Amino acid sequence: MHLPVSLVWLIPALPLLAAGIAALAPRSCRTLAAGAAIAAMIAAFVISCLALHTALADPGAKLVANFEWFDVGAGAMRLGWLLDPLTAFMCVMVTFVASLIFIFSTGYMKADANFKQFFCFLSLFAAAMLGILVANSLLLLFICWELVGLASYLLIGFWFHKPSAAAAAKKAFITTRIGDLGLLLGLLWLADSTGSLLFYDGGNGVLEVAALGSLASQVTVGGLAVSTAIGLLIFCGAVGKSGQFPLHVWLPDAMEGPTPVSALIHAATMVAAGVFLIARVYPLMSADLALPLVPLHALTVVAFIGAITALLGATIAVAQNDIKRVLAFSTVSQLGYMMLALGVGSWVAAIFHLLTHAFFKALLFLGAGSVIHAAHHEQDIRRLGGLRGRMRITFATFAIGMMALSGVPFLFSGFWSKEAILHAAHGWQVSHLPFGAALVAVVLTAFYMTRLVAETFFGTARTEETEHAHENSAVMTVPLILLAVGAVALGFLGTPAFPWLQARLLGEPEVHGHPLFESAGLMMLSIVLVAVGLGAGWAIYGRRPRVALDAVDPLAKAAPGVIAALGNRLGFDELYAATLGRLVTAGATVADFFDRYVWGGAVTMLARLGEFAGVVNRENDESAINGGFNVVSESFRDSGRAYSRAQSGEPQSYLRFIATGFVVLMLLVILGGGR
Amino acid sequence: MSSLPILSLLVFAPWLGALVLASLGNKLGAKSSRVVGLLSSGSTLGLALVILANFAPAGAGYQFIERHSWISALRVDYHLGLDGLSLLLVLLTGLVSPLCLLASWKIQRAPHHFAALFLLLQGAALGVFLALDFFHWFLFWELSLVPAFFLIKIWGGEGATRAAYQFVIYTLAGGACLLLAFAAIAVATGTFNFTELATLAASGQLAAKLALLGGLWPKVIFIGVFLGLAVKAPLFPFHTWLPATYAEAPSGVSMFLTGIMSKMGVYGFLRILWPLFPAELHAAAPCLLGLALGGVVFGAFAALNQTDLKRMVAYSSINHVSYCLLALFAVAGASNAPAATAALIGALLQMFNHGLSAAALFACVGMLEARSGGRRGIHDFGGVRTLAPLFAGFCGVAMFSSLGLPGLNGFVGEFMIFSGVFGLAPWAAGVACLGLFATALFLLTFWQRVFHGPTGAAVAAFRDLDRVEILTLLPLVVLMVLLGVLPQLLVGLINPLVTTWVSQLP
Amino acid sequence: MSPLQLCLLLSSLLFCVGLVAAMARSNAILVLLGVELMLNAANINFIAFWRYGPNPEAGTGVLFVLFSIAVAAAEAAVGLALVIAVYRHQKTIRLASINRLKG
Amino acid sequence: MTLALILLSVLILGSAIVALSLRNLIHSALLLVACWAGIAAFYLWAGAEFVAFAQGLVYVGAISMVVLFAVLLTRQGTASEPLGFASWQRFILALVAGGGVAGILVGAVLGTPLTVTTPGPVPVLTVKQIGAQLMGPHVVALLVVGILLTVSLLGAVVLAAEENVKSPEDEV
Repeated sequence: MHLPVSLVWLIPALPLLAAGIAALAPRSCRTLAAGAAIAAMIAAFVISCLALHTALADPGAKLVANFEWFDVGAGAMRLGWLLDPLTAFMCVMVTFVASLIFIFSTGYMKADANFKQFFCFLSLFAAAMLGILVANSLLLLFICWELVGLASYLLIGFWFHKPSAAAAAKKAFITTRIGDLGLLLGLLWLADSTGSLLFYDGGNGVLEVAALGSLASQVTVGGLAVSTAIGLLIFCGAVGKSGQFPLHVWLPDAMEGPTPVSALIHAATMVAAGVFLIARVYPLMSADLALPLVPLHALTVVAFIGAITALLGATIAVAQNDIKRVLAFSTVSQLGYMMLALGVGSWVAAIFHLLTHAFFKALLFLGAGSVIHAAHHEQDIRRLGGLRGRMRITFATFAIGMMALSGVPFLFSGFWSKEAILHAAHGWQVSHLPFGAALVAVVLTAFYMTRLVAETFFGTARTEETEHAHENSAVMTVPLILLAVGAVALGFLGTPAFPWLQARLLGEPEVHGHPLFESAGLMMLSIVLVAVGLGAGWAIYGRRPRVALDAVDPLAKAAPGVIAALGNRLGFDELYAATLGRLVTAGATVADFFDRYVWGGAVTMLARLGEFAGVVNRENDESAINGGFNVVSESFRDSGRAYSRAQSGEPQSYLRFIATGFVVLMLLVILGGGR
Repeated sequence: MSSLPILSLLVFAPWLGALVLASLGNKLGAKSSRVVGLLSSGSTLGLALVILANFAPAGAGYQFIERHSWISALRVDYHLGLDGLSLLLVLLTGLVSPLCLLASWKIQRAPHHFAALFLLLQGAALGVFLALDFFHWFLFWELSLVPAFFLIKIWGGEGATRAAYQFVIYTLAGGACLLLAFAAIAVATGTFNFTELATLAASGQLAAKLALLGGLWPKVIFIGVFLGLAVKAPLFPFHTWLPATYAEAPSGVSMFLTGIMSKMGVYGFLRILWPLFPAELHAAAPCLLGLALGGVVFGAFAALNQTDLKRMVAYSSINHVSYCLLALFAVAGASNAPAATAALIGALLQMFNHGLSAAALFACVGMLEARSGGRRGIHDFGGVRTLAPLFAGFCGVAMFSSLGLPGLNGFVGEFMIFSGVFGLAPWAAGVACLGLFATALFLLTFWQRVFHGPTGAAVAAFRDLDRVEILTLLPLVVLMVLLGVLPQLLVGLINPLVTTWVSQLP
Repeated sequence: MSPLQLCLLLSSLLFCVGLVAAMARSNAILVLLGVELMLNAANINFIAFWRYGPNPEAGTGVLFVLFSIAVAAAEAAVGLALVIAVYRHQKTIRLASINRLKG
Repeated sequence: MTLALILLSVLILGSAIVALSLRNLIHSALLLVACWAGIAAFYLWAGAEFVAFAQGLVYVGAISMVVLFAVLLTRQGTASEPLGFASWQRFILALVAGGGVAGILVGAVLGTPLTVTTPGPVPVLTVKQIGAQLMGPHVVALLVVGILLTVSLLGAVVLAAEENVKSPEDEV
């Protein structure tokens, strides 16, 4: 059974419908809202599977269904739907993970008063993300992209009565909007130079040969090809959404939202959008690769940003004490990997890692949620501990997620996808620095994940709440188990020996595997590095678990300054507050000052031209502007008085005026030469 | 619609209502006078819908024309007509005006006089949108000031008297420039008729005739017309009257001022300045583009620094109207047909959309003000969303629409403006992005301070929306979503007109 | 210097004498007399131009002067009557104190 | 011929200046009679006999009498008050303005090249001719002047008449 491409819109439409139902339902209809959301998501999953089936029938084809949105002059603004293996794989992943997260949420959010709203927002979030996936138009993609931003704003700020949550929501929206403005400009430029925003349109789309050729052949400022400039602007959007350096600051704060939201943001929906966007427009990003003379390739920037982010995220994660914050920085780091993969030219590796990461990161976050739920909203790993025995399922699944993320060899999906990225980075001709950074990040990743697990699950319970923690209900554990299965199994879709996933994504009908030993050297290296990370982590945190609540971290004892700086997230927030924040505040103050005093003052000056008045007093805004009008009225009154003084009632003075006037006029005539 | 003078009916029906209210108001009682006011105001919407049903969108010319000789000595005709642009604004007036009256439902002080003055204002605005002869166009234009003045002065806040005087004197000064300029035009050409003048201008004869006046006259006339319109719109830096006026006016009137009256200025730019002075506008375009950008950026940043919510929304209004002007000036300054089409469609959409979203925002601030006993400082509230979730939801939709979130109406217009401006003046689009950023920042700050956070003691007695308030906001919110998803509903009306305009560009 | 110019000079100076009187004197009667002198100066001009003009046979200047004298007579009568009326009300004919039309 | 004109001018201007600068109104009225008589003589000199007679009758005869009556009727108890600063100021301003006008006029007269320089024969204009002109082409003007004179006569009488009948308001 195949899904016609003209029905692809059903995938985002069903969750949207569920969101609508939940929005309109009365507050008390909790079951209806949650049921609608979950049912819609599962239905969307089924349709996505159909779509995948359809797409795999001819992996190389781009199935499109375009339609007109509104008229523009003689033509029209056209949008469209797209179905190819990339879309289909992503849709299946998102709907699957989201379904599980939704189910988990029914347990996690059980006690919340705004339960109904939560499912409304969740459905909207998922719908927007699915919209990004099926869009065949950069404009449609941008629309959904912004809706993702809106939904994330609502969800991060879901507990809006907490000032920190409200602030985090605003920060996320504003930070990503900075990137979005770049994306918007790139979109405008693209529309202006190609006249279209459709990706594929029977030869006229922006990702097709004709448009790419013309974009790459034009040169703009700084000798860049137009395609490079547009690519970089679009990449700005991805940097914002995917939490890349230097706009990564919102992502760790985003864990102010309920944990299922974090899981959704970090795994399936929001941050994945940036990677997906670059993968989607990859033909455009890589259009300048064929040009040898351009000063910069767009993908080079992507690779370096990715590498910096991967290293930065992993480093900061080492010193975080909040369980969700550690995971948040690990997301930053992993997204850096994906960007690195995109930058070095292996977008399929990026998507492969995106898919596997979605599973194990959702697993980790839901596991963390499970812990937090059980421990009465305790998130500080120093105050947890010893949960291994009390929460067996959570521990087992969390450990699987941790090993997948660390890249423990062979069994776990993270190993294979990370391996693909490292392989691609190794083969990159431009520079080996990103490869080096990625290797360091591998060690660090294994290290901080070991620390996280050791602190949380081993040792003894360090607070009373932790003491009384117990395993959660099946609503919350079953999703964990399902995700754990995925976190293991998914890796086998793309092993170097049988890279089925990669081949399908690339649209190749045949799968060409390589024997494992071809890349055995690199693989051995990464296995060793993982082992080093795990071993170090276990040596420092696992062998002698923390006993006291306030015991100093062993690393902090060794290098207090470094750890403190890392714990403070290297001061990026402070830096931005001191620079950008100041700049904006200063801009606002200046604008307001200009408005109140300079423009208002100009009006005043204009008004005072009629009168010779000296002293400017009481210079506040209101009196300045209105004073100006008063002055005008005054001067009218004064001149009126002067005229009335001239009306003396004395005919002789009138006569004198007439005589003088006559003289003056005659003089004018005579001197003017008019005779 | 063969012989029925439907446009005259449209203009004078609100005035008829005003007449009834003014003469019978005391006998009617508060409630029934409110209802009469609402019905007369709603007549515009009804008639506008009738017109919409009979409107031929494919025709770019004027329709439903009424033309009668009036003052033959001056060659002044009573001349009404309607094209896509006018229809758009008439629809907007029909939608927003009754809601303004609904938002003023709780006014206790002489409600019949309030409604009568408001209806006068509404009729004058409709007259401006439909008149095709300068003479009575200007009558309507200036007549709108009189009721506005009294509405602000009598029903406004503490500083209302001062704000009302400032508003009237400032706009009157602009109007005087306009009048003198048109007197000079009439001397040079002997006609007041917009269509005839536009034809003259298109063939280059207008410039030739004005040049006969000699010297600097053509430039002076252009500047006079420009000043009159720029003050009304307002174009930066002629906007200093606006924040105080919008802040002090009662919120129903603020809704009308920002929703409809600011459009009168933009309408004037599109209907008068651009067709009559294409060459001058082209020459001045880089400079004017700078001014419009100044409005976009300064407006947004100045809003960021406001603590009075009404002033903040007022500045956002400057910012949004500047987008329309930005598009127009970009079109006047460069030639690129597809981009010009996009920019003009965007500008027209933005006029309509801003009318909806700004009116909704002012209504929301007015409701906050009504609940807090007149306070509207950004720090006076907190946690309102907990107590009034429905209100928070409606206000949120209005805010995000104003912020240009895709899926709501604001986005389509702004996107088309940006897309057009980028094709005409890329640097301007880049700079204007700063305005988008600051808009998001101050609106979210507004939202965060007022609706989020712990519930403050000051707002503890807040209640959610009552029936009248829901009735006020619901149509706006529904339209925001509807037009965000299906902009073709509006674009279909204006696209042929814009296509014609663009085809006449040099 | 031709006789015509002399005549014109005479009339100009007479006019100015009348003007100065009308402007400077405070007595209303003298002001009126100043005005009369200005009228006379105008009459001198008419006669001079009639006498030295291109077409003296028509007699236009003479006729004009006759009318002018008639009007001057009427003006003097009404003016002096006004002075008397004002005097009766105000008990003065000083112009400086007759300023009730002051704005 | 020219000498006669100059002498006449001196007479006219001198008497006018002295008349208008005297402080005694009776004296100035009498001097003005001399001035008007001089003007009449000028008309005779110019050959307009009829006008000269009219001047003599109207000005020297009638207007001078009216002036004298007015002077006598408005005689103030103390004939004159001291000249204050205000009157001096007014006098100087008047001289300045009048001097300006005189300068302009004299300049205009002297600066204008007049085409007729030699006086022609004295034109003959009999009383009969004047009468024919008045009753012929100028009859309308003559009628209007008649009406004007009648109206002004009535007006002068009404204005100058003593108001014996008091208005009802005054009685209350």
